[in-house]
This record gives sequence, C-alpha cells and structure tokens, in this order.
Amino acid sequence: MNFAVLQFPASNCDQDAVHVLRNVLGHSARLLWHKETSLGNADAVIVPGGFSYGDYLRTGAIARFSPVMQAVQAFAAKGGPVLGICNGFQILCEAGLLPGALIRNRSLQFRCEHVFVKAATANSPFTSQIPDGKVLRIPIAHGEGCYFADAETIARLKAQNQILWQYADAQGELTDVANPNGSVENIAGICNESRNVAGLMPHPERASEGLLGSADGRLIFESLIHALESKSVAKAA
Amino acid sequence: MKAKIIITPKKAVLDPQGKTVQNALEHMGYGGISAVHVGKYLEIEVSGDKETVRKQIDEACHKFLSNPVIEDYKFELD
Amino acid sequence: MKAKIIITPKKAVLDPQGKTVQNALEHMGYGGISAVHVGKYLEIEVSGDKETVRKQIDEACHKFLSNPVIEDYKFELD
Amino acid sequence: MSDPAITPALIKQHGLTPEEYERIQGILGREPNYTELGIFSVMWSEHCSYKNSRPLLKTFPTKSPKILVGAGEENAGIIDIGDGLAIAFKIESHNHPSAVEPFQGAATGVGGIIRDIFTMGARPVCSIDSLRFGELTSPEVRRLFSGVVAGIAHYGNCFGIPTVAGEVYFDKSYEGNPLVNAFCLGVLRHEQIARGAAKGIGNPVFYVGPATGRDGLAGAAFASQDLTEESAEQQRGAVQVGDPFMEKLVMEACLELLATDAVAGIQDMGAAGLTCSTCETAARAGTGIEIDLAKVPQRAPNMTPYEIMLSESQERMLIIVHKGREAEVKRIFDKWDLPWAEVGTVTDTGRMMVKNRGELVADIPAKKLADEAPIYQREAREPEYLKAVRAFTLAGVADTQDAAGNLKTLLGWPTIASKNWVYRQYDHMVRDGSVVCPGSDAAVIRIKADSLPQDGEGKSATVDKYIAMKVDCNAVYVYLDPYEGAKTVVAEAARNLACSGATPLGSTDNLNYGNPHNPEIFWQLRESVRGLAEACRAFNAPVTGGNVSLYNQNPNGPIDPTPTVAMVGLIDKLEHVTTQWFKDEGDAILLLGDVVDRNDPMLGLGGSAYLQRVHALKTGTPPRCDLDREKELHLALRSLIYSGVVKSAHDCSDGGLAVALAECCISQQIARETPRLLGAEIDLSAFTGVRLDALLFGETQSRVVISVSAVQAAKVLAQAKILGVPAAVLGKTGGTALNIKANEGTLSCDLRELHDLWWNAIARAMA
Ligand SMILES: Nc1ncnc2c1ncn2[C@@H]1O[C@H](COP(=O)(O)OP(=O)(O)O)[C@@H](O)[C@H]1O
Ligand SMILES: [Mg+2]
Repeated sequence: MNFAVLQFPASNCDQDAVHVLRNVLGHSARLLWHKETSLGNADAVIVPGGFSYGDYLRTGAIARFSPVMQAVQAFAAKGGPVLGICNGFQILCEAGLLPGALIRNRSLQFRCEHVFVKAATANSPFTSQIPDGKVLRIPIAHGEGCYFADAETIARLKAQNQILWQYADAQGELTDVANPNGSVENIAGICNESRNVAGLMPHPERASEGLLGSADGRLIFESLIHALESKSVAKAA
Repeated sequence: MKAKIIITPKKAVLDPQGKTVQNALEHMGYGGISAVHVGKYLEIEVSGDKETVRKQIDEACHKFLSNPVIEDYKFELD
Repeated sequence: MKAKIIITPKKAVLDPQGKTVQNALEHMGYGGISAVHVGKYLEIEVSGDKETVRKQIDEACHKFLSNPVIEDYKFELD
Repeated sequence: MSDPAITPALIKQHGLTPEEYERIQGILGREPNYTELGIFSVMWSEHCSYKNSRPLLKTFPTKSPKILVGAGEENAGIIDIGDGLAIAFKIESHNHPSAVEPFQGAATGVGGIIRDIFTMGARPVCSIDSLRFGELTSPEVRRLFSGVVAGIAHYGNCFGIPTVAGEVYFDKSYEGNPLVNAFCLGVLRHEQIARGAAKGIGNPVFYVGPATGRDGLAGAAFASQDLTEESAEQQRGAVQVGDPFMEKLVMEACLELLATDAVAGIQDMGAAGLTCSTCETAARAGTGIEIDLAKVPQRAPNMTPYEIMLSESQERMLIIVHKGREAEVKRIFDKWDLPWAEVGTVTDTGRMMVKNRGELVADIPAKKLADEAPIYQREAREPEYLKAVRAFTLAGVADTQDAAGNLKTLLGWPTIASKNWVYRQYDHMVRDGSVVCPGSDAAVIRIKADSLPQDGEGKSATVDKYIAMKVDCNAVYVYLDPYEGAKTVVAEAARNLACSGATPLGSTDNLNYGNPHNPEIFWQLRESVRGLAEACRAFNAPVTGGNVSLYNQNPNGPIDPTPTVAMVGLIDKLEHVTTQWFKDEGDAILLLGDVVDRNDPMLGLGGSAYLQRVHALKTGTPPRCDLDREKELHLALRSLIYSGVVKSAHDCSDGGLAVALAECCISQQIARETPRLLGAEIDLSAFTGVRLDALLFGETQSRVVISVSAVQAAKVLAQAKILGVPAAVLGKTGGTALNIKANEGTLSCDLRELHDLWWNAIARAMA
C-alpha cells in the first residue's frame, strides 16, 4: 500500500510514522510537504504527531490551513482513509474532519508515559484487527490531549459508535486514574460518521516494535492495512 | 489601527488553568475570589478602512483565531 | 466585581507566537497587518472593597499572574 | 546616539582588567572604540575564552583512535561508532540565565546545545539534562525547579528531540544558584562532518534565522561574574526567549543545505552571537571576514553596532557558502520560510572587519581576538573546611535503630526519589529510538537510518546501533574531597553505562564552580580536574569537549564544586541491553564488588545520603574509588552480560545497598499508575562485624546488584572469581516485600509503601 505521511513545519513524528510503515510493516510510505496540493497515488493518509507551527495559538490551528489539507479534505470526502496521531488528531479536529477539540491536560503538564488503551469497537478500518477485549499498551506524549465536545456531540459519538479508543487500566476498566489528561468518557480516539477518518492521542508508531517495549500499536496499522487490502474502504484517487 | 481580541473558554468547557490559578490565589491568602477564567489576548496592528478591517478581524476570529467548539471571542478596534 | 487582566509580552522580548500568527494571517490573505502580539487574558470574580481589591489584584499580577521579567500587565475592575 | 567614551570605569564594567585593556591596545595598536571594547569583553569572558580554566583543561585525555573531531577543535567533538557512522555530543550550562528566568533560561540552554550539534552536520537525536536546585521546602526553589523543567520540556518536546536521561539534586548550596546543564547527541556519516571555518577567500557569508534583537545582550559576560541582584537586574532587561519551532526549521534547512555541498563553513550564533561566530570562523580558517551590519536583519529599531554584535538572539546561524552556490541557500531557506541575508564575505586580511552603512565600526585581527585571550594561572589553596571533614569519625554517630524508617526517609528524599515528575514532562520517546527510557541506570537509544542528517531515502540502509548515556555528579563527594570525589563522578557514569551493557566511547564534562579568584575555589577546581582526567583515562572515555561555568555564587556563598560528567557508550547487540529492575520470581540476587570497604574508616558513610538525611551531617571523607578495581568490575559485568545470564543490573550509588535493592524491586513502570513490584529476600548475615547502617546505607564504591536465574548463580560466582571480582549471593527475588536480614538487625518493608514514597515524593513536594 502507499501511505502519504504529511509533513508540516515542525511535524516531528513524521519520520517515525514512515519508519514503521516502511521498515516494520513493509509498505510504501513517503513524506508529503505541506505546500503540496495533491496526494498523488496515496491509498491512505497519516497526519503525524509533532508541534506543527510550534503549536502556537492553538494546537493544529495553523496547520489545517496548509494547501495539503485541502487535498486531504477532498480525499476524505471520497472515503479515503485518514489517520491522525496526536498533533494529527488535533489538526483533524481543527479542520472539522473530526468533531470536538483537544484542550490542555487536566494536570496542565505535558505527559509522556505508557498508557493502556481499549478499543471500544472493532467496527472501523482502524480497529478491526484488535482482538476483542485486548488492552493495548501505547505511549502518549502531549500537553493538550484532553478531548472535549459538547454533550450533544458526545451522545452522537456514542450512539454511532464513533468512539474508537478509550483510556483504561490494565484490566480494561475505564477508571479516572487511567485517564491521563481528563478527556470526557476517557476518550483517546474517535472516528467520523463515515468511519474513514480517525484520530487518537496515543502514538501507535512508538509501540510497533518489541525493542521499544511494546508492539501493540501495530494492530492499529494492521487494521488499516487489512481494510485497504480487502477494499473495505474506498480507494480515493 | 489596533484590533484587541479577547478569547475565553466557553462556560461548558473545563478550565483547569482557571481553577489552578484560583486555588493558588486562595493559597496565597487572597480572599473573596469566586471564579477565575483564563483566556487569550491578541493585539493586531492593522491598517485599512475601519469597516473592512472589522469584517476581516471578525472572520479571522471566527475561522482561525478562536475555535468555536471551545472558545468565545470578542474584539474592539481602536 | 470582575477584574479583567491583560498580560502581554514585553516589547523588547521576542514573541514567537505573535510572529507565527502574523505569518499565518498573511498567508491566508489578510493584508495590512504590521504586527501581532499574543498574550493572556484573565478574568477574576472577586468581592470586597474596590480599593483593597485593586491593591490585591495589582500585587497578584506582579508577584504571580504575570512574569515581570518578560511580561507587562494591565487590568481594570468593573 | 553617540557611543560612550572609553573610561576606566567603562572598562571595568566590561569585566576587563587594566592589563587586559593594555593587551587590547597592543593588539590593535590604538584605543578600541566602544563596539570593539564590547567585542573583546565578551570574547575574553571566561565563558568564551576559558581564561581561568584552560591550563587545567589541557590535562584531560582527549585522544583515541575513534575520535574524529577532538576537544576544542570545533563546536562539538565527534566519535566514530563504526560502519561509517559517527556521533557528535556535548554538554553546556545555562545556569545564570536560568536563575534570572527559569523557563526561558533553561529552554534556550537546550536550544543552544542542539545548535552546537547540528552545526557539526549531525542530526540531533537525543538530549539529557543535569539539574541542581536548593531544597524544595522553599517556594522560590519550587518556582525555579518547575520553571526549568517546563522550559526544557517546552523546547525539547516542540523541537522533537527525546530527553532520555538526566539527574536532579537538591542541596542548600544551590539555593539562588541553580545549575542547568544540557547535553545533546547527534548522528552523522564520517563524510558529513561540517566545519566552523570561514574558508575560501571571496566566499559570501550568510546570516540565516530570525532577526536580531536586543535579547541576551552580552550574556557571555554576564555568565562570567558572580550572580548579584544588580547583575541579574541588568540581564532581566532583555531576556532571551527561545523559539523551538524556529530552531526545528533552521535545523532541517541547514541539514538540507549541508547535503548539497554548497557550504564552505557553518557556525551557530551562541554565546557572543555574531561576534563569536565571525571571529572564530575566520580564526579557524586563517582568513579574515568582513560583514555589513546594515544587512543584518534587525527586530528592534535603531540598534547600534555594539548591540547587534553582542546580541544573543536565539536560533541564528552563520553560513559561509561557496561562491556561485548562493541560489541554493536561497531556495532551501525560502522553502522553509526562513529569513536569510547575505551579510559579508571571506577576506584574506586575517581581520574581522565590521561595517555599518559604509562606516568601519570594528577592525580586529580575528585570530588574536579568538585565540589569544589572556590565560591565568590562578592561586590555589586548600580550603579550611577540609580539616574538619578529615577529622570527622563515626565515633559520635550511633548505629541505626530503625533501618526500615531510614530506608523510607532516603527513598522519599527528592534527591534519591524517582524523577518521574521531571521526565514524564519530557517527551522521551519521539524519534522511535528510546530502547531504555528514563528510570533505569543509563538510557539506551537505537540509531537507525533516519537518525542521519538526511532521511536516508534512496541511500544504502544502515545497521542499527545502540548508544547508552548518562550524566552524573555526586557534588557532595567532590566538596568533601575534590580529587577523590571527581574520580567517583566519572566512575559512577561509567558504572551506569556498564549496568546497561555499554562500553564507554567518550565523555563530555561541565565544570560548575564558584568564583575562581577565590584560591580555595580554584583549588577545588584544580583538584577535581585532576581526578576527572585520571578517571576518564582509566575508563577509556576521553573528553571530547565540555563547558566551564564559574562564578556560580551569590552573596550567600558558592555552590558545591559540581563537575558533571556525561558519558556515552556503545552496545554492540540488542540482547546486551540490560535494565535495573528484577525480572522474575525466584531469581538469585548477587552483589558484584565488596559489600563494604573495610579499609575506609568511614565504611562508606562519609558524605553519604544517610548521614545527610538521617543525621543532618554533610561531612566525613567520602568513599574512595579504586579505579583499577572499578574497571575490573565493569569488565566482569559486561562479560557476564554478554554471556547472557544477567537479567538485571543496578549500581549502588546514593543511599547504598538498601536503596539499590529497593529500586530493583520497585522501579519498573509498566504504564501510567501501573508499577510492577517484585520483592526480595536478602540475607546479609554472612557479613559480620559491620555496623548495620554502613552495611545498608554505606556508599562503598564499585558495587553492582545483579539478578540471574537461580540455576545460574553458582556459575556466575565462579565466573566472577575468574574475572577477579568479589561476588556473593545476597538472596532471591519474590513476594511483595523487601526483607533484609543481617546480624545487627533486620529490615522489612512493604513494596507498595516504598513505591509510593519514592515515586510520588517530588510530586508531593511540588503540590
Ligand atoms: N532531569 C532528568 N531528566 C531525565 N531523566 C532523569 C532526570 N533525572 C533523573 N532521570 C532519570 O532517572 C533515573 C534515575 O536517575 P539517578 O538517580 O541520577 O540514577 P543513578 O543513581 O543511577 O545515576 C535515570 O534513568 C535518569 O536518567
Ligand atoms: Mg545508577
């Protein structure tokens, strides 16, 4: 498969995503500069983590106006899969591709640590390969990862099964101490209504090799690859 | 001319920073404080016809400078 | 009563945030902008005698709410 | 606005002595003007010229066949790691700026050291930090501490560099004098090494990065005097503000440009900004340089030549480009939306000529300015306090009656407690290479294709390599015995590497001291450098560079002498990477090394954490480190690790054996709020005739706790014997408590309680 990994000024997990897709999972992946207006032959888009534009003003606020994001909008509208990780999640929310917003962690501090994450549903191109009940161990690294949306939106997310990942404890319980940032409903990641755009704060690309302590994050990429290969998501080209 | 923009968190949005500042102030012995809200302040120096500028700033606030999901804004020109 | 506090980066001090927002606005096609400064806005709801409150807020701004090394502040009560 | 007249008062204000001023007149053959006076004052400050410390630095071992760029040659040293790859690393202090404005001071410290690394052509891949503050009971100390940590986090996280290791100490001597030492390591291929030399007469000189403001005016000079209210106030006027976003762009653009071969020389504008970068590049190449200040991008209106030359605005670089290749600079910097300006040319005059709108405002022989600062042989005198230190004995110190209580006190002391409050604020995993994260002895990172300056796309694949590193300094030991203490500083860093499975490649040091004009302080400096040099030689860890920060004293007194040492090592195979926590139930726990140094009258308790915290005594001769034995220990430990039997290895340092054992039981963190606790049953009754406190909390050097599967224990003992290292089985892992039995008493602690005390101590102190 061909992955396009977007590169904004001060993206800094872009190379990590390419590394995992290319060297660990054996697919083709290339960096796509934010001034580009076309996604080329991409089968899927990864919006990587980092501090696009220094996170100045608001996380993701400036990046979403990049030329490349217009192409992403069009790609997503045609059903092409888009996955935002950390800053990428923030950018997708700012761009309106995902509902809600990510605000300052409840602790007011940046947090980098492993957390446990549970898939709330297998019904998405990003979670289908995660075994039922499996608790993933994946790191987070963010200062503004507290997911917020108004009550109506949350109700809709729940009703439509759009909550994909939630912070949990080792047993899979959605406890308050397991929640590293104060997100409503322990939300770690969500998808849009058509289920082809998703974002999450944890970094699956940092948990895709045993030598880094966990390979659980691969399940998320493998779900996406599975979906692409079985053509259960549109090939928007 | 100067556009002075104030962006504040929406009432329904958790404002941990406001809460923390309030606690700290109480700790330091400042009494009588019932709420603290922390927001952003932007000052933009801009030239042009006042009405056009007003429209531009309003648009920029709405589309870019604030996020309507979590924030309210207001501004004045002078 | 409400204390409305505005904290801005000192003139001599680099304001990377302001500069980046200015560039972004220009990129989006907003013209005529010669400077952008990004600061903080605080709203404190507080009760008490106005003069005492004024003194307290001023002290809190100086000692805690702003960083006098790199920031200026001003406030009003209403 | 006209320049002030040069008066004796003005000369003094610039930190120059009358003799130094005469020397300047001699070099110029005339009176300097105001701008020139400023230029000399920053270049001849201790911070830039090392005028008080250079003779001592010459005694460091600086050579090995692997060193590609040695100490003092360039902005950072470079070491070969095989397969055509190399690493560049260096440590630097930002102490005074952090005292004035902790957040920005620390942030710009990180930014500065990162620039030193990519200036060499390397891609910065990780950083570490060494921090010191007063005690957390003071609100002012808490403000400094939280500001510094947030500043480091802000810069490193945004830039996208993992902060993978560090150390933090809290001691009264740092109250008002915080120490912030930042280290950065980068990776490159041998042929990618860039030089900070202004080569090629006629080549254009480019300025890239943000405009120059009045920030950090003469910061180098400020760092070279005592920290007083007045000196701090001066500096507050124009604090440097870091912009990590800008630096990330500048770095990517510079690495992209370096890959084109268009660059003849490159240097960052760090301390002494434009002044230092122009005269040093010219001096290195033996050329001259001419710049026009009118072309330098300026942020503030009406800046004077003096201000432009002395500004320390951040994230700026000076690039000398091969003539005819200017378009490439423009193309790449435009791509990254970065400001650039052509500001001058390389000349054959050997002079640094600075013009401003046609007028010559400075004209100085570059080499004399850069390399011929005065050198001082300062007077040294053994400090008075050492008499009492040496006279101190354990006679008046009663043995412990409450070993468990003491252990809890030590684990909950912020200096020993877990530093997770700090490193969880740092992104320590970005770049996908953190194999051992903060929380074990040394950090280990993986070097892979994208660690190189350019992405590696299309280039031949690289072999993965594993690099270990740690920074250490027990400054109390150094205070109590500068020579012996300094040896243990290096030994501890090397031991931490050995515990992780690594062999040292080299080291970088940061000498933090008080005012060198005080003979007692200069003695501390001289003696500890002697110890550092000897130990670096012993461990085959030559010094590739470093930094000197003197004048760390305020009206309340000087800091403890603090020579921090960051050591970097290589691990050949992933299987050799070892962590400190116990792994499985029923494993045998062994001690490599003597349980106590019986030749030490203080039994390892001199300067110990135990004496400090339990008896409120900061005295006694600190434990000696026999470098030969220490080296044998590391060799033996590594060979055991290579043989595949070692499941965990953790050295005994602050707090002694009991603290080390407790850390083996409680320091594995699976995830947020999820530690893995694994108990131990320890029997020390074979070690007779030693006080219980010395046995448990003594800090005898050259000791490592390892665990191996029970069936291997006998074999490991035998192997240790062959390797000439004392070894003993202490007990086995299992259960939910740490139980220690000794002749003089016992200790029994529930691990959940120990973990909570240790893990949350700093968070509680900060709440
Ligand atoms: N300032 C810091 N930044 C990052 N990591 C830190 C910092 N301080 C301590 N650590 C980490 O915490 C662990 C314990 O540190 P320390 O007590 O200095 O260990 P040791 O006694 O083995 O030298 C190490 O993994 C170290 O890298
Ligand atoms: Mg250690």
